[in-house]
Amino acid sequence: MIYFLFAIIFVILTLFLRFFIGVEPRIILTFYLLGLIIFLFSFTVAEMPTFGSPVNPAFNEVPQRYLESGVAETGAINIVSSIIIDYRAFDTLGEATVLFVAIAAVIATIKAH
Amino acid sequence: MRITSRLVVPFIQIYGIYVVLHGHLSPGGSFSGGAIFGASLVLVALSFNLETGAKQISHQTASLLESGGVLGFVITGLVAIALGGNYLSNRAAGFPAGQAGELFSAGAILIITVFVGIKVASTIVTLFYNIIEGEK
Amino acid sequence: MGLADHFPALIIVVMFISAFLSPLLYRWAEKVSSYFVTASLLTAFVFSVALLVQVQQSGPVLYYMGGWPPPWGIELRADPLRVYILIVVISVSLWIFLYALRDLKHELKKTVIGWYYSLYSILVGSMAGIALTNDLFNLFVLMEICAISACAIISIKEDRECLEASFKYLILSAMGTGCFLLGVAMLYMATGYLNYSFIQVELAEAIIHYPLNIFTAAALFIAAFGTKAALFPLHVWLPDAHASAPTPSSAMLSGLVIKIYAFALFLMFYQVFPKTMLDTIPLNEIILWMAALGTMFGSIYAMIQTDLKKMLAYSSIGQISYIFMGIGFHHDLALVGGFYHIMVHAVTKALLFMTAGVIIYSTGVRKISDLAGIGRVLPLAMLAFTIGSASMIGIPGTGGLISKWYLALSALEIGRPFFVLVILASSLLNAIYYMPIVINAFMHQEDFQHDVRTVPLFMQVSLLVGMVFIIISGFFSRPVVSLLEQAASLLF
Amino acid sequence: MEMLSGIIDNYYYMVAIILFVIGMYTMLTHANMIKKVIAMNIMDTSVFLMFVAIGYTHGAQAPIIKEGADTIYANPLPGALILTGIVVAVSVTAYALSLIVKIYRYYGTCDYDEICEIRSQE
Repeated sequence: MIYFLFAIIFVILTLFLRFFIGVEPRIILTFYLLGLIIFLFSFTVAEMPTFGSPVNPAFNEVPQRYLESGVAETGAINIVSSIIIDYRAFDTLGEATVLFVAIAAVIATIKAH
Repeated sequence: MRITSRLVVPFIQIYGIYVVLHGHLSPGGSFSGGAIFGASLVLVALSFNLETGAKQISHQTASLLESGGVLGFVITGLVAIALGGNYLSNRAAGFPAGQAGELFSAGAILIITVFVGIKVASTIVTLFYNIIEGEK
Repeated sequence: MGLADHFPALIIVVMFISAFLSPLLYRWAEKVSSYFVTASLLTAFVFSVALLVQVQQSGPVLYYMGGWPPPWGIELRADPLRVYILIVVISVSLWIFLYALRDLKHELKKTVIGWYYSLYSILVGSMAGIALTNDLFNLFVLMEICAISACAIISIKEDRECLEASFKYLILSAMGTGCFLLGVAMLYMATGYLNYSFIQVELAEAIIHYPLNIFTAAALFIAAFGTKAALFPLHVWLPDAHASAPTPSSAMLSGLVIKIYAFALFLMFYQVFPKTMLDTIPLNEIILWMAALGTMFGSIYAMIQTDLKKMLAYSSIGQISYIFMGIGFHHDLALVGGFYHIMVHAVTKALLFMTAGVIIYSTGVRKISDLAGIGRVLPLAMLAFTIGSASMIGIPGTGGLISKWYLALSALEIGRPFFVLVILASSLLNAIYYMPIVINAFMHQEDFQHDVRTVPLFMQVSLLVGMVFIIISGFFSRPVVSLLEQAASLLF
Repeated sequence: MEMLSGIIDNYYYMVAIILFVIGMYTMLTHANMIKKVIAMNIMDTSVFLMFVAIGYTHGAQAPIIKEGADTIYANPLPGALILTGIVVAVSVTAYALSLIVKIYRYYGTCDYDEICEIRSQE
């Protein structure tokens, strides 16, 4: 029953957009396509761990150790700092390298042309 | 405009340095602090003109600082190997940790933060000047 | 703890240091900077060979960055397959760099060569990192480094086509990394880890609670790496980018950069997603069919090209599909074939691009129809081209045959003879567009029309090295194949 | 209905996904290069939003440890990752913009269709 209702609303919306507002068919199609993609994604979203819940899988022993013994192990009370520069310092090295590459690329492009 | 920026720029720079140095104590850190410092130099160039801005920091120094910042980072990591830890290790390699919560604590974190801060500030300045000059 | 324990980190760091120093060195001492980059490439090569010896002796080497064990820190992992890829990357890039030393001088402005060295070594470093890292977010950062530096070595040439090509490449690879990061977010959400091995263990359980999440992540990964590695329907950026770039960049991009992403996709399939998942969803089939289409269409597109470098670029699309086929068969012999093809194609395609570079350097000819009779003027270059195209087609005595042989063998073994037909047909198509060039070059009656400059010794030597290597890989494939067989048997 | 309540619970992720699709669509279909770069940023930002949302916990505080206080802290790892991600996105944007500056100098336009037209005329 509810699907039938949705179908009718869908048809009416299409006709309304096309003939009363005068939107191009191509644009309507694109929007429906995007809507379809988002609809498919929404199944995934509905299945994800609940937002903000303290028991979701991301909050496992990894952040627990960061929070409990981060101060003792690194000496920094800002845990985010201790992660980016100590636990995952190689990421930050990569990040500094990305900045360097960007500079090198920009200078190379600008000087070459 | 010029007077305002002349008034404001020193404060922005001090704030940037503060954010960099307190990266391990408060929100912020090398990237935000470096960006603030770099933005102050860009502000000078915008409110006066490019030449005045370029006097503050020349191209040579900027590119030196850039390579120097990253190299400092890499070498800090290598020092850790020399001290007997793994690459980029901090406590395990024996960097002095100090008292948690004080300014000079956290060993390698502070050193790396300063290097990355220098790097980010010089990156922003160099990007700005290079893209402006490319447009001419 | 000696230096020997730190090889995985040092290989990456050596390349990065050379990248940071070379623009500064170039400003003060031009000669020194090129020696410096060569020396660091050599150092990295020595380290990676030493790493291979370590791995052979005592099993996979795990390196904890900063001394933090996973899942808290970043882990580098060196198992036989990864070290094999590492050695291929570093040795081929060393060889291309020796060629580039002479070639760059006439293709680029003098002021940017120092920056080219820097970008080149960062590209090598990031590819070594992709091969070694065992952490998803670290992989993202390294992929981004690789993407920017790969675009930059295209746009560094003073030519407006290069700008457009590299912009297209940049946008599409940014889309790829965006998809990849979304996939990482979904996996992190469902498992709470970023380390490959931990995710694989955790996913076996999480797949019951969050199946859609994980399928979406897998689909996003295929889209991401497919875009970056030019899997058939996502290849649109490749021909422009690889054809317009300076020759060493083309050799680098076609030879190594697209393969490293194929390898990353392989790692996702075999070291991140659990084995049960590949049995339940036909992810392999998708890749297999895309690859089969790619081998055919890549060759068909290549046939209608008039520009030599563009033809080589389209041929890369066909050849990368063989590697994806090797991943998609889900069989150990196919893996051996695919990975052998990574090495063979890296060398062959780099050699072919170098030949094209030599031809352009010495005569200025880019059109295929103008190549008639060039064999008598540039015998060495055309000999290299002949051997390279023989390897592309898979003529006995060249490395190309070995990989195709193993692929076809595994297709028969899992009972899908259709793909043997695909491999045969695409070899035939390869022959159709490579052979006329060779025949025309040597057999044409009239003399060559254009002026000819003498080719520098460095370029000739590097062509010779490539030729010798292809022949060797055709006759003495046993050591590499046994290494790969041993590595593949660990996976199944 | 179970699905609907799931989406309402996870509205934050849903917004991120919608932004991602919008960004990807704009990036692939618009001819204007500046718009492509903006769309690229939207796409990256959407993923960052999603990552940060994973780290959120109801009633938690920013992960700066205070001695003695008994509080719940948010998951620090996604925040740390996103700091890295933002810088990466910034550098890609900078490089893309410098390419656009140069392309504009050659063609006098940033529009991909117009560039193709100019090239086909020559």
